[in-house]
Amino acid sequence: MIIYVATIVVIVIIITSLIAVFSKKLLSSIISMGLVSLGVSGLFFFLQAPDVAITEAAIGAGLSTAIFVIALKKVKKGETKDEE
Amino acid sequence: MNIFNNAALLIGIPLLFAFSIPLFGFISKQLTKWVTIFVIGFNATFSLYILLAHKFPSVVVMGNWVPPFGENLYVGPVAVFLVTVVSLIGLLIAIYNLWAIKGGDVTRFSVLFLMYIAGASGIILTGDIFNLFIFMEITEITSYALAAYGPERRALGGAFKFLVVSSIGSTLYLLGVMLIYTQLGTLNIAEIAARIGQTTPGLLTFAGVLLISGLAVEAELFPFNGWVPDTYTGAVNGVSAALSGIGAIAGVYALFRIVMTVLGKDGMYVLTYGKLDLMAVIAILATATVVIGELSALTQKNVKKMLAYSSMAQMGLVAAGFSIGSTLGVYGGIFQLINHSIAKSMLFLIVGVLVAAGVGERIENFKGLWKRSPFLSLAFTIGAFSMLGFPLFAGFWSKFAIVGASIQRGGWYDFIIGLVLFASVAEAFYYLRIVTYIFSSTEMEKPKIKVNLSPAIPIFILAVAIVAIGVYPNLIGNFSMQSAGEFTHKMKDYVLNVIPTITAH
Amino acid sequence: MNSNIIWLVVIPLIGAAVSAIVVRYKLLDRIVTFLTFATTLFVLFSVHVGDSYLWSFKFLGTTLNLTFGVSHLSIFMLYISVVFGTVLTFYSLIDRSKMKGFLLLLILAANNWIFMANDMLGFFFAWELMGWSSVLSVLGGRETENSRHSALYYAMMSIAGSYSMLFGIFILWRLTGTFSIAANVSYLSSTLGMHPWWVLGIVSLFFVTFMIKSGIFPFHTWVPLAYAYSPDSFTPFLSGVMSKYGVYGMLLFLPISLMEKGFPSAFGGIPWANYTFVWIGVVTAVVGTILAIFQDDVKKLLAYSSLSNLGYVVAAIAIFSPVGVTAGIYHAFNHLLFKGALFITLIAVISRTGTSKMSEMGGLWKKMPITFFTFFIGIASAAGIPPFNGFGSKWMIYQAMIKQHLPFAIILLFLASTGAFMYLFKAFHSVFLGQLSHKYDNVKEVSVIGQIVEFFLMFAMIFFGVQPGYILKPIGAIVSSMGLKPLPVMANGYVTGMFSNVYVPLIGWSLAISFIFGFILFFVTAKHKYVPQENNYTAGQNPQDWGLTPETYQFSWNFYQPVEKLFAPFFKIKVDGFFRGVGDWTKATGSAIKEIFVENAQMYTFFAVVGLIIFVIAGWVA
Amino acid sequence: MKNDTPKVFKSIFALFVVAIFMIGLFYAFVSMPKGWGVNVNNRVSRLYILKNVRTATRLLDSGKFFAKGMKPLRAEVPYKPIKFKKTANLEDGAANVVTSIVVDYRGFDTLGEVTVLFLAASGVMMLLFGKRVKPKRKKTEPSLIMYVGTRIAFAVIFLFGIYIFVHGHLTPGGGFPGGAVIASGILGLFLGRNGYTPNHAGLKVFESLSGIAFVIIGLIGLFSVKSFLANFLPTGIIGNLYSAGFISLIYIAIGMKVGSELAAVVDSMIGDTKEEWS
Repeated sequence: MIIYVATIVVIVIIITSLIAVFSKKLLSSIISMGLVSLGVSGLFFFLQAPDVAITEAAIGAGLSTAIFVIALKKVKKGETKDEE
Repeated sequence: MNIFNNAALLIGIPLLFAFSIPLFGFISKQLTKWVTIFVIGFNATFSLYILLAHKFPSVVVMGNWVPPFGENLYVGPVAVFLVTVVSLIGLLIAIYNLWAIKGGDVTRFSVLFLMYIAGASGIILTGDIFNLFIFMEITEITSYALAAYGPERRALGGAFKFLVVSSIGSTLYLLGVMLIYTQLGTLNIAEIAARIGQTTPGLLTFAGVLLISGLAVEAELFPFNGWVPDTYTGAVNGVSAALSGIGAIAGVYALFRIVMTVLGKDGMYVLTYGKLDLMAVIAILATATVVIGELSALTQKNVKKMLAYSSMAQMGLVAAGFSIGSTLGVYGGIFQLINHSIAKSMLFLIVGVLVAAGVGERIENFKGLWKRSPFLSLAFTIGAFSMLGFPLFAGFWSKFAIVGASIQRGGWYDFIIGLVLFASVAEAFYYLRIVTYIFSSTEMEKPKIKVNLSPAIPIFILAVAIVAIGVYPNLIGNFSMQSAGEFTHKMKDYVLNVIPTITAH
Repeated sequence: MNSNIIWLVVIPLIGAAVSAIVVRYKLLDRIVTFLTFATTLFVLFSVHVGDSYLWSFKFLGTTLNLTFGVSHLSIFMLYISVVFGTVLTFYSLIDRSKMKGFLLLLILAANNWIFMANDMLGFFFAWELMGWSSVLSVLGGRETENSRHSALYYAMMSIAGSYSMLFGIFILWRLTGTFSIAANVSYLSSTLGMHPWWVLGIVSLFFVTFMIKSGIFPFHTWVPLAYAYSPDSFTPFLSGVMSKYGVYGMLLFLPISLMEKGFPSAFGGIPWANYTFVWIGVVTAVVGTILAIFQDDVKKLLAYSSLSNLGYVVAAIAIFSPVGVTAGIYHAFNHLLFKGALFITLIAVISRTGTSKMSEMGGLWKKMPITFFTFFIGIASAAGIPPFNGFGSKWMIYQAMIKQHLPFAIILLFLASTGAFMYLFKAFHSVFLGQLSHKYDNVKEVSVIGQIVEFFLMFAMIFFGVQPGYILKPIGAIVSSMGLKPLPVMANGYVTGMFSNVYVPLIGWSLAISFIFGFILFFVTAKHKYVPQENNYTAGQNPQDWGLTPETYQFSWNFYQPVEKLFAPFFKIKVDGFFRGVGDWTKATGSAIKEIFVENAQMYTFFAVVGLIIFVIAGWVA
Repeated sequence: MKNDTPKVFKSIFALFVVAIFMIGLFYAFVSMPKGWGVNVNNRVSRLYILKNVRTATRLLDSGKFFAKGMKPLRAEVPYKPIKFKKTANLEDGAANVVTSIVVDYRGFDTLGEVTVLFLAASGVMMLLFGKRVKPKRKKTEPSLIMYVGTRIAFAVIFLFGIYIFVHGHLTPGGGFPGGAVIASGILGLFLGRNGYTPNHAGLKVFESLSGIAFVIIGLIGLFSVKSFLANFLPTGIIGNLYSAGFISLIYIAIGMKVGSELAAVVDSMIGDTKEEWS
């Protein structure tokens, strides 16, 4: 059973990572990277590494995504300032 | 097993104070710089004590787990010697920073600078390849941040390039560590070194290549050294001095600890590369680095950028010395490494003072400097002459040893050293051009340059050190010789000290 | 074992340190420099042939022995260099040019070490020390920018030479395991029969260095620049003493060719390697002469003259016969003496007039008579006119060549000798004779110290011209120490058998007396009237109409224009262009390579990845 | 690569790089020892299998283990089963093996990792340092539900974070995830309240003190047990809250440090600053 779930998770990871690379919008790249982290976190759990899974979920999917979004917002603010 | 565990303080005390510097920062920003000086001074004194009291080789056990189970620091001749040099140079740069670092987040700068030196010491002291990675991360992260410090925009650009290239290097190194671990199930350098023969040959090549590529970024070898010119130019001068004087030592040490101790065997190399051994490959890279570095610096009009390219080339020369593989060659390499750190950090500090005095970084601005500040011009000349390897200056002996070792080895090393010498002529051109500018007088009377005590002390000490080593090379020559022994006789001088009962396969 | 000889190196070093401390106080600096030279000379009196000193220290993992030893050749060289240096620094006490005392003292230390070094390690160390201190000394001439350029040019040549020698030293070390010069030379002699080409290659690595230092033909390009633009009081030392280091080095290695097994004899019964080298010397002599003729800068003129004289020296010692070596060393000594005298008188002239352009001088003999006489004897000596010292050595060089049947070389050397007279006369005439320009009405003779030195030099040039035995005796000892049969030298005359029955000092004295007589006659009977310089040959016309400018009125303007036209096609060949071309090409390559660093993080990443991939692929394929 | 390079080449090169790495890694994993059928003792460091360092050291010192003709270890090493909540005075005492490796056996690495995080945070803060500008009011106020919800959730998240690091030696988790969870709770506060700023000085002091605590624990080990970062407390009974010696102490320090650090990073990222150079 687990092997099927894991396979689905892996497919999701691959698809989201491809989206992250090829997306034109940075925001959607960041969001899909968060999704990748979430998938990886699940994968870690299936591979019996709960410690790593918790860390990955908290940092990869949570904090770093948020920090990326904040950074993106700041960069955009700087861009508009330059145009003015 | 000789245990002299107090050497752990060389890492512990800087860490303790690095964590507490933000608290000192509440009192006064200037105080944090003094704390940095105090801590690095402690490191310098303690390591100097170990060096002079000859309390090595000793294995410092971490967490009371004997190697190869736990982690250990290896306090051998190389480690003590290089840590002493690193902390002494760090101390001098910290004294310089008292005057130079103004504005911005001084507290955080102090934290990062202190940890940069602690990280470099950690790289040198550790006896565990994963721990080496951790300390490499510490030095790299601090150096990105330090390189980005400063009011100029180019600092950010330089730091960013360093960040990108260096992260790739770290990743490659980590992959290499992983492959080694899957093969041997251990991370201890001594145990890996003893059992490197048990690995699958093809896999070892892949792992070795990954490790070397990762470490070559820090050691500034050719295809991996793109970050050097921009980062050195962009950073504040105190930081450039630290990058060339401290980071370079740690980088080269790590590279050759892996290549010569972990992947190497006594005398011959397990990791062969077709008909060449691995050291020959490094020799080729090193020669390419020297030639490219020197020729790029040749037409450079910006002194800081010129020094950066020259740094790259000098690291190539150091690597060429190590890659000869004989005791004499490694000796020359270590000696050259120390000489380069002393001279290059001094040159960067001088440029820092000059930039602050409004002289600027262009070569033409150095015209008639002799009239404006004899002290700085004399120091600059001493540094440049040491770089060029003129007698009575430190660089002479090391260059001499490297050339001698390489010709002694013979074969196509003759060709390599021929190229290196050709590049050295180019190097002589661009250094002597500045020197001749300094001493050629101009009609215009420009104001004299006042040098504060805080930058003057380190520059003076470094200049005196260069001349002292030049006159009496055994001042550091003997230590270099012991160190060279540790690299070239790894079973006798390294592995058996850590795990006395181990036998090599 | 005589520990005195180490003081020859240590005292100048201590003096240099003291001088560096007092460098701000110029007079004190000069006094310290002079006293150090004098002390060194005093110590030198207690040094004898065969003294040696061993300084062993641990380095490079083994015990290295720095050995000092005094041979016949080295004591000769030591004496001439230290005595000349003492005279020069005594003269410089009144000097106003920018010579730094501590650099000269460092060169002195290196000088003594080079001449005493018995091992290549110490030799190289001293050689490099001499190299960088002389480069720094060249800086600070009157024309700042030119002096900077020439120092840089000299430095590049010098360093390229040093590295070539370093390479050679270590190759010899690899082959023999020792740094001792004597052992390596004998090793080379013994292998000459088996591997002549290898020996030739290794020796050329050394000879390139020596040729660069002495300014022998393909490497002569730095000489005029460095001589002309160095500080005036340093130029005599550069020309007189420092050009001899190369000759000394060649003399150390030339005994290899005693073994002629390796190379078949070429024309004239000498091995063809030597034969080639003789021709290099001859070409240097000719090239130096021709180029000297057309110089306007008097220092440049004398620089080319030095070049030409060293060509004579090299041609002579390369023959490596008893007469040849004797003549070569003798000429080297003579060159030191007369070229030193010429440059020292020029310091006086240049410091008084403030220029070194001949077309701006003229008629100075009235204002500076003693200087004029010294200069006169100097050029007479340089041109090889009998009563003065330059004659004997040139004569012996021709003798040596005749003995080895080298007719073409002799013809060319004769030509060069004639040319030498041409340029020397030009210098003499343009500087001292002719009309005095009004701007020099207030020029004075040199101070008392200067006059003492000039009298001393005049005396020396005449003395060694008429009593050459005093110098030929030590040279005889040198020659025999090299394994050649020394010439029989008469007590105070020339070599017996070379001038058949003529007693040379007699010729000398009679010629000297007739010269003095001629001068007296000239002064007594002279009837001339002085016309202002601007008024002599325009005859009232406005010279602007003819396209003339005031400086072209001078009589020495374009002195040898017809000759220049004759040689014009040869000037298109420029050796200098080759070295500059190499430099420019290296620079161009450098700026091309610099483009690798495009200041773009993606590109750097790309390099790293490509490097890794090449690694990986090479690892698997191999 | 330069921007004017045709896209095709870029793609081909990218594929090439990826292919090389895939081949390398594939080769690596193919030639790696499998867990079954192969004598693992020949591959994995033989002594790690013992799980008992003292015995291993004894055997190591006797010189047996690096000889060529090696026998399987299990025959020589006596096997003693470990019982939960019963067995006392184990070598390490942590029920969570990962934790015992991370904090005890390789505690020095962990100290380094904490430092790496600390330095990264310091670097970010140094770069974003400057005079604080009062943030503009956001155009859209967070809704009331968001405001109240984040505050309630914060308490829960905070508690969960503390649980994770306090129970690090018993259950999966530890200082790093615990700290990260706390920091994400604080991130929630930022999102839910307009113009929320934590107490900067407090965060700094917290961060410093917890770091100092970690190092001081290490130094106590150095002065009492003669080894830096050595366990100087009794290991207790496996499975109890008060067990595994200093592991929980270190994890508390790490948790507080990571939490405050990440919160400070988020804070300095969100806050607007103006650069100032004297």
